[in-house]
Amino acid sequence: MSRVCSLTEAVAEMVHDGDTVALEGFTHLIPHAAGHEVIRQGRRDLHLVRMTPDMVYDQLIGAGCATRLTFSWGGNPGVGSLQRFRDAVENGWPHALQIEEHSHAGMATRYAAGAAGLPFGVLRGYVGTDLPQHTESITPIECPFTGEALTAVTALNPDVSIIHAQRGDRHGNVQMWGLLGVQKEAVLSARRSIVTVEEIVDEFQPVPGAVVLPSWVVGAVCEVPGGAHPSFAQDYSVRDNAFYRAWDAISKDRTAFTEWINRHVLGTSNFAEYRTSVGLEVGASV
Amino acid sequence: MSRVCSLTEAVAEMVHDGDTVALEGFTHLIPHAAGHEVIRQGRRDLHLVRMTPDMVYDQLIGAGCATRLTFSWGGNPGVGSLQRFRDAVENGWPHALQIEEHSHAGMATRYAAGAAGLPFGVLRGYVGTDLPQHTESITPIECPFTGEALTAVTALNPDVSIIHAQRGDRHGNVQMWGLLGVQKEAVLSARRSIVTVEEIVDEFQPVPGAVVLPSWVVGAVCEVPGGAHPSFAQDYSVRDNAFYRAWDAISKDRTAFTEWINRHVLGTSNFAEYRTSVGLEVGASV
Amino acid sequence: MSDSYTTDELMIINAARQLGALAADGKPVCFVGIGLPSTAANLARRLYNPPPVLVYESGCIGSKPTRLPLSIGDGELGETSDSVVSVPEIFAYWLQAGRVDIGFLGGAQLDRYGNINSTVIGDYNKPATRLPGAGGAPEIAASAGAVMIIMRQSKRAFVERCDFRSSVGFGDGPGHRERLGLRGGGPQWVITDLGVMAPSPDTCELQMVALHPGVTREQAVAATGWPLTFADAVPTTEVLTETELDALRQLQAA
Amino acid sequence: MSDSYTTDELMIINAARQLGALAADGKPVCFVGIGLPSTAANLARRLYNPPPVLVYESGCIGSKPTRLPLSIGDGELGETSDSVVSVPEIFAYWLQAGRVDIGFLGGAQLDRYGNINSTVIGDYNKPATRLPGAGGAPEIAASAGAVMIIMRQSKRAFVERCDFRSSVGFGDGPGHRERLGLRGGGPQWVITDLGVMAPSPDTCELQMVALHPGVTREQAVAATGWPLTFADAVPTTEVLTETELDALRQLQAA
Repeated sequence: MSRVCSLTEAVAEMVHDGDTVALEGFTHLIPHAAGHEVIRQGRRDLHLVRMTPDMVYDQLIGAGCATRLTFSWGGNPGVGSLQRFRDAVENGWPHALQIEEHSHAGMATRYAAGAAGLPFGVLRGYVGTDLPQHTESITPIECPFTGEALTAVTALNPDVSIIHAQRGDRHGNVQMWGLLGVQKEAVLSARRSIVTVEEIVDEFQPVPGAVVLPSWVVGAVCEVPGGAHPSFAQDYSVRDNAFYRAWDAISKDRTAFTEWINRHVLGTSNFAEYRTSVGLEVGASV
Repeated sequence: MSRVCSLTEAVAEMVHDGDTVALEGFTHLIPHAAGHEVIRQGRRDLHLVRMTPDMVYDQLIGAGCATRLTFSWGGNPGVGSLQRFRDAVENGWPHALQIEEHSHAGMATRYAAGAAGLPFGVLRGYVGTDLPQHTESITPIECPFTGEALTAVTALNPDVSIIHAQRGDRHGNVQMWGLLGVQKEAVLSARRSIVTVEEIVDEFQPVPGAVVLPSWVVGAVCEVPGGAHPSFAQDYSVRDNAFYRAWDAISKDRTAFTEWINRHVLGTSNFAEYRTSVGLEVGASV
Repeated sequence: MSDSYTTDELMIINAARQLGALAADGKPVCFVGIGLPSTAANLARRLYNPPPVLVYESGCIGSKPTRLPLSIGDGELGETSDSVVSVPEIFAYWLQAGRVDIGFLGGAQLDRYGNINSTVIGDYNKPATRLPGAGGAPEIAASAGAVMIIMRQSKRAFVERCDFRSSVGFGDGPGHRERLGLRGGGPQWVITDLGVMAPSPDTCELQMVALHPGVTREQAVAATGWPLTFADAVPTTEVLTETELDALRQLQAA
Repeated sequence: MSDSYTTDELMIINAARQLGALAADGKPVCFVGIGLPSTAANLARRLYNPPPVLVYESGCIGSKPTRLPLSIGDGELGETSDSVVSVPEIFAYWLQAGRVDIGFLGGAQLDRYGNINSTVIGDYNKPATRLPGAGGAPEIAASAGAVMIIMRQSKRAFVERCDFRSSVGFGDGPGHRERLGLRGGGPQWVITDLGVMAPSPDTCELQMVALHPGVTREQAVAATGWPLTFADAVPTTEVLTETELDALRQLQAA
């Protein structure tokens, strides 16, 4: 059964130096607040995992939390490059970042295999590309019935998965809807899990398209309103596209980035303070 | 894009002698009306597939439509045996029935592999049981990364899958909700598909838990109100448990069965007439 | 106490007690089939706090039916669930991944090592009796944390060796589950109309560990198709209480 | 007709025309990425009947956005879809199973055989430029019935051989897709700011099959990193109409 507690407690208890950590979200419901808390608590040597590392991974990488990244597409969607990610890979700043690179289909297959308790998953993928040369978790497999050549990938089983959802209840159940990406699989494949939610309610009302994760497959549920910002939570907030665009300039420069992290993340004690710090309380976007 | 047409036309066009046919439904939404139409049109030599063959498969088998059955559990849920299925397997009446037997997990894996365009699926299953000795579509497979021993099953790709759903629209999209079993996978794994629906509407209203199958993955949509009876369609009808209990006596005796099929199925020209024939219009249950 | 009850009630209430104890021990998640298992699990939900969490193979997670379902896909199950998922998902993400604490099974034959036959009596290709088949049982028996079996005890059903091994208990004996790579713990409790069996820690063979009130060792031996042994201590199960019987009868009348 | 438009508009409208023709030919299902592909597909939805069916890798099936999404997971996409599924499902049940008629791709480098690099410029382990990575492209390129590519034509981008093969076009040439067991048809149209390329039926090499109004063969050769060839007939693409430009500009302003 999950605990309903503060994000500070949940990260302190569940995210350890050296862990494999997946903060998942496919544009929608990205757990930014949780990523900031990981930076704030100074975690180091993390193996970060995500299909689509974007701004919050740029921040984690730039802040020096990660030494390894497993991913399939790392960019600022609709804007351009992830500058901190590039600086780490191209120049080793703040230190070298080892990468394990997949395709989306491969990552999705890996999470699904992890969630299903299988050691590997099978797909029609990667064949003829240069990815298998560089990524050990991809290998050929033959259909035992037809002899057809397919591809196997190892299951993903993060030490901790962290997602953001619309609602939790007092028993620690989680309800989420809209575009849900691989979030369910991320939680079910992980050894531990943290879910930040927009609100904690007494009882869930049914919502079309909603998925409910029962309390007994979730580690901790933490109420963090707006905790996906600048990503969004359908029916609670809209994507702050201006913030994503502004990130490009901040992240391009090491000094500007460091000042931003020091001031807004390390210089605040939680997400509510962060929001005030970046001016969200007064409607500005950065 | 699917056709919206009568069930008579859809079965005439899409179900051929010798086809592999899956009429799926997991207690809820069982396509009884479609099964009757297959009997009515005198299809022969069918390879029937279903996780849980129950009354409608008993009828198809007893009526001589099938020479082969792939399944994982064949019974009258909450009541007892499938008498016609037993008579075919034990005594070859009306003729021999070749069986291919799996577990539920194996069948679900097979449908999912078929829906995903893979030639096989992998599971932790069957190990140590006597099933692999009798079923060729089960074989060991080794994890190419860990060497762990697992089980592979062949994908299922029926020639035709038939399901029942709550709603269709005029474009041939399908909306269904409640317990959905493997119905989505049955349609997506099949070469052709027929969906009978409770009603055809102008536009779908969102329903919590609903799945929508777009027109372009469905073959035909046929309006057959009550077409799951004595199974049910959530929010349209309830399960007719008395009918299931009554089936035991009818099906136990070859003559009683044959008379029942002749009178109510072969002696009627469609499901509406069948309903009148079995007395459903006046509230009786058989 | 009450001495007017059926053997079904006796088995159901004893199974429910065990489920209640397991839920209290942090093992609440119960994968149940229709019939006695579903009735026992639903009774335990009414009698114990924390209650068991019910998972059905039709895809229902956390069902809280207000009346007993006749079938595994009864509408009541879905409508009262925390979550309804597809059948491929319930087997892959929930059962296979090891999220089920207790798998609840029955069968036509049970052998001394807790293996179950629900497929055929007689030869597979020329069966004397064709049974419904394995259904969800093989993977429940393989992957559930532990398995509880409810079966009426008789020489015909409790056999030296199953005609067909549909679901694996301890296979051929000690170490066999491990050699097969099965992750679940296998059968831990067999609730019968005569008492309770459990595997011997040394031999994995099912032995009587409790007898119901008024049942003798001789009756148990006579109803078992292998040379039945008894645990060092064989207590008598608690007499059924009025509270238990009332709750069960209310549930069945709902 | 209009002669005041951007090269983006030129590419988007030419791509939309092709999608409209494919939808009319019974190939409406289009797997689109954000940016020019999404804009072209949405424009085609407004201009043609039957319209293309939009599938996004975020799990949206049959999206009908009223404004252009900035990201693949824009809320507008989900809320206007016929169905929203998980990311594992969109790749397995929809793309991999062969239900997508047209995959729509871009990239940093494109080579003469239609292979795409979206991973690194330079050496993989010491990249001159680290690009975002392959994302959904490898399996779109493998499994979509046909692939349409939109890229601005230049010697730097249209190269003899990609620094990294992220997605396979025709691999090393004729027969290579078949040897690799790829089920989709590979790249059939490359829409550039200079014209349209298609694979030569004999050699699988991309050649110019159309030029935009006012573009010369010399310009095309100069903007291509391999010895560019031309189809037997190289028509000029239709001049953009006011209807097309108005529809596009309204879409972008919405």
